Amino acid sequence: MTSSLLYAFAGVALCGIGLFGFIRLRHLLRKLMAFNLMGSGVFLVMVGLAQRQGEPDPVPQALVLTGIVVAIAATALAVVLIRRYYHLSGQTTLDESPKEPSQ
Amino acid sequence: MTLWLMAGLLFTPLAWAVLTLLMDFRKGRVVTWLGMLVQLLVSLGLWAVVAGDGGFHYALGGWQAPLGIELRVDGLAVTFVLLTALVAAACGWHASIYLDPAKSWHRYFWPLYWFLWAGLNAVWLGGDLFNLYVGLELISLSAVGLVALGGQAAALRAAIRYLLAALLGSLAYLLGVALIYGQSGSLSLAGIARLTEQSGGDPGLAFALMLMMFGLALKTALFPLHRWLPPAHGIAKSPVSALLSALVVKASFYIAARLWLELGDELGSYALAQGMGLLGGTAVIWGSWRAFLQPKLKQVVAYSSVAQIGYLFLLFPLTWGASEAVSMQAQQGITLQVISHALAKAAMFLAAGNLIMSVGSNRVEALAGVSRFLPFSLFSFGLAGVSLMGLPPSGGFAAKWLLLQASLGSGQWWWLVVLLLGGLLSAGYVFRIYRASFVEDSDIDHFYHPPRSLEVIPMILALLSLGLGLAAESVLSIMALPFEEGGGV
Amino acid sequence: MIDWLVDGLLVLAILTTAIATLWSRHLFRAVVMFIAFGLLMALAWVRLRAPDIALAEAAIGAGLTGVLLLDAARHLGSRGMGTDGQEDRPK
Amino acid sequence: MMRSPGLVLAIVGCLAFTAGLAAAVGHIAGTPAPVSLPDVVVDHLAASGVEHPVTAVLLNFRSYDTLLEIGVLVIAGIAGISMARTTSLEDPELRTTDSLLYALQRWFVPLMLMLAGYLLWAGSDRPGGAFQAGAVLAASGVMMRLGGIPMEFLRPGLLLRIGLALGFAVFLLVALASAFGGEAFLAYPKAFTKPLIMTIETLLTFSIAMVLLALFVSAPVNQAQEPEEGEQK
Repeated sequence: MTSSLLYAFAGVALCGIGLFGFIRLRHLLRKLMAFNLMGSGVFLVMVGLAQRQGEPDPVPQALVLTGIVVAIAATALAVVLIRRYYHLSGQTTLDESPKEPSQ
Repeated sequence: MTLWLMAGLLFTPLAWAVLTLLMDFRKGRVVTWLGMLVQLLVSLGLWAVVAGDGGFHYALGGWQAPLGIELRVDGLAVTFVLLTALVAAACGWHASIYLDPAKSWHRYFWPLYWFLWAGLNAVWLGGDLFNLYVGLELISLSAVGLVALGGQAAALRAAIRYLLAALLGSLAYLLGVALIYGQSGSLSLAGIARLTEQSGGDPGLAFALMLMMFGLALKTALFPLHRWLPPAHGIAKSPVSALLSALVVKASFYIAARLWLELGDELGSYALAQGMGLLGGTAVIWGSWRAFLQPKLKQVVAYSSVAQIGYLFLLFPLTWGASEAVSMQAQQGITLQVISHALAKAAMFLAAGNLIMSVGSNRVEALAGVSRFLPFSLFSFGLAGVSLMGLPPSGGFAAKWLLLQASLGSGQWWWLVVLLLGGLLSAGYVFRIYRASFVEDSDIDHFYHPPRSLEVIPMILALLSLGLGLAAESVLSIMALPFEEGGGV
Repeated sequence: MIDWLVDGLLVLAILTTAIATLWSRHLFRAVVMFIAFGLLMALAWVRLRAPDIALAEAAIGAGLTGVLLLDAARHLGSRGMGTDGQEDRPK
Repeated sequence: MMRSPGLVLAIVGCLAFTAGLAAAVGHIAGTPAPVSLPDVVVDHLAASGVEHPVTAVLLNFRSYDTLLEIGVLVIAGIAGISMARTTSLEDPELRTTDSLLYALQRWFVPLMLMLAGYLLWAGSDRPGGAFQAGAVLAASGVMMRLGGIPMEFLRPGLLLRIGLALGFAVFLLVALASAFGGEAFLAYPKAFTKPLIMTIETLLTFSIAMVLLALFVSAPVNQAQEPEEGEQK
């Protein structure tokens, strides 16, 4: 077990936490943050697993850079959509009826 | 020659996206017409090249896989490139008349439309797992932008929901890619397929394949992950709905199918294959039933997409562990189903747009009496419906015939139930629209007449979908072409 | 040995801030936690010998996304407490 | 707290997913990768025109990914500004009188611009490059905007759209020219590889910053409706 692998397992945990948040949280900004956490987890798995021998591997590093840019593009677009949606409907969730907070 | 065609195919949509971004809607429309022509000619040229000489690998930047990205230009890919060119051109043509140039935000329709087209081509030709991810994101984000265009609350809601589902799907796919790269050290699909063939199955890779299948099924809106689709496809402008239903959902399915056919034998399992098929079969019945109940016209068509997508997932059980001949039949049937559904569903959404434009309401009851005023669009809708029901001589019939044979050939008779019931149910929701439009006691006597060209486009698509059954042999022949092996160590 | 300690603590801190991001009661605090998470991720990338990603994570992940979300959280919190009351609901 | 069946299902599902993923990672970690891509990258580094392997992968070996990825960014920018209904960026609410922010801005913005320049320049032989530089540039723009500097170029007009697409367009033109001049789409001619990559990176930095800034600016919503340019009131 190398320290890279430790980060890969941290990525696994992040994926789990992020997925749970993504499914259960209803506030859209929180969902978005859960998505970003999950994304970071995937990136950690990608680099940590590929570098398990300890040597840096430029290919997954480049892929993660690309992935980060795609993630910020999606996040920024989502923020624009969510803010405009809130402006028009006054809602911060996708629920049909804005009553009865469960969980 | 091939070099020019490939460069043209990859370059045109991206370049047109930039060009139309700098223009307003009217100028963008004229430029787009030119671009469609170029794209149609290039796609046709590439199709002819592959039909003549067989498929090949195309190394981008001159770097061979696994270092660089290789495109896989084979018969299936160019068939879908050509299908995309046809359907996207039809939808773009329709949009250029349908959309109101006076609304300032419609200028952004064209760049998003071209980016969408670029993403689709990238996916059909993609041979690199990560490149396919970027292509998927290109498609998803431009599709979300198209749904949100106009920015009304309901559209935004549907767009946000769509975006979240698409992002989760892509992330699951990317996680699978991360595992596969960790295991094999390569991103080239051809290379990975060769490696797994040598080393046999591997539980880590099998989990990766499952993750990718989940992500792609979510993006394809497979039951029960379909709930984002009807709002998004229902609320978008009709040409956009047509693009989304006809092409966008097929892109993620196409990747899933490619992965399955390359890696499924080693990494798949009977349970996974049957499970996917079962969900697909449920989607056919559930989607058709929901379509029958929808009060809004476009929701009917959107739920019909959920049902028709279900058929595609029969690919998994029908090819797993099946003999070469049966597997080929299933693949051909699914290919025909993709093509005929793309043509028919685009025709249906465009015709639905015309009908809604004509009566000024999107409710099914509001169609009362429309049969007297807009028989042409209604007729296109019906012809497309014939293909969805799977009646001869439509492409839908040819597809279901092949699937039926494959089911019997592999001894999985239970899929026959799905095929038969699905056809009957789809007849139900198509006739419901017809009945509503033939009601005579309508109190509205004023209908808006859309321009004639708007009515011609869905008719052409519907006729193509209908005629596909007759030309099925020649369309499918290109799939069996020899493919240059090698590439992607 | 000391390396393992650093890595272990860093991973622990990352997971803690991740959980805090999702389940802080106040949206604003959640976003602050998210920014902290981004900075810790940047450190993790340094430890993974990926300085390019570390720079990008600090600038994009923590910096820009953080500002974007802070701005949005302020906006969504400004008109009353939203309609779903995710923040102001007692535990 | 109510325990709904949905919650239980979500917990079980997420735990199963995490456990499966951990098992898969653990299993894969025990096997050596059959292909060692880092070695292949090192072998071809000399032919890539840059000395830093990550930059070589991003802008040469896998440049098609990068091209499409900038496309994704431009799409987000387009979709974002299509939502924008801002009157003017001189939003009085934003004009801060905070002296701390003012001082920060006074000192930080030039520093950040220098940092962006350095990152861009460093990219060819050490960590850094267009993305990081673009992000820093965008961040300094965000600061300037928070400080109330008008930045008229961010109005949703032609200038903004040119700025959004410039880096992408140049990248695309290089790709096309290399296809017609050389062997394949995106295959740079050997002699010009380094200057071409540097040009692309510089313009990408600028465009990435523009997109991110445009998305930041178009996020706030206000009631004002203003016809865009090219339209009469």
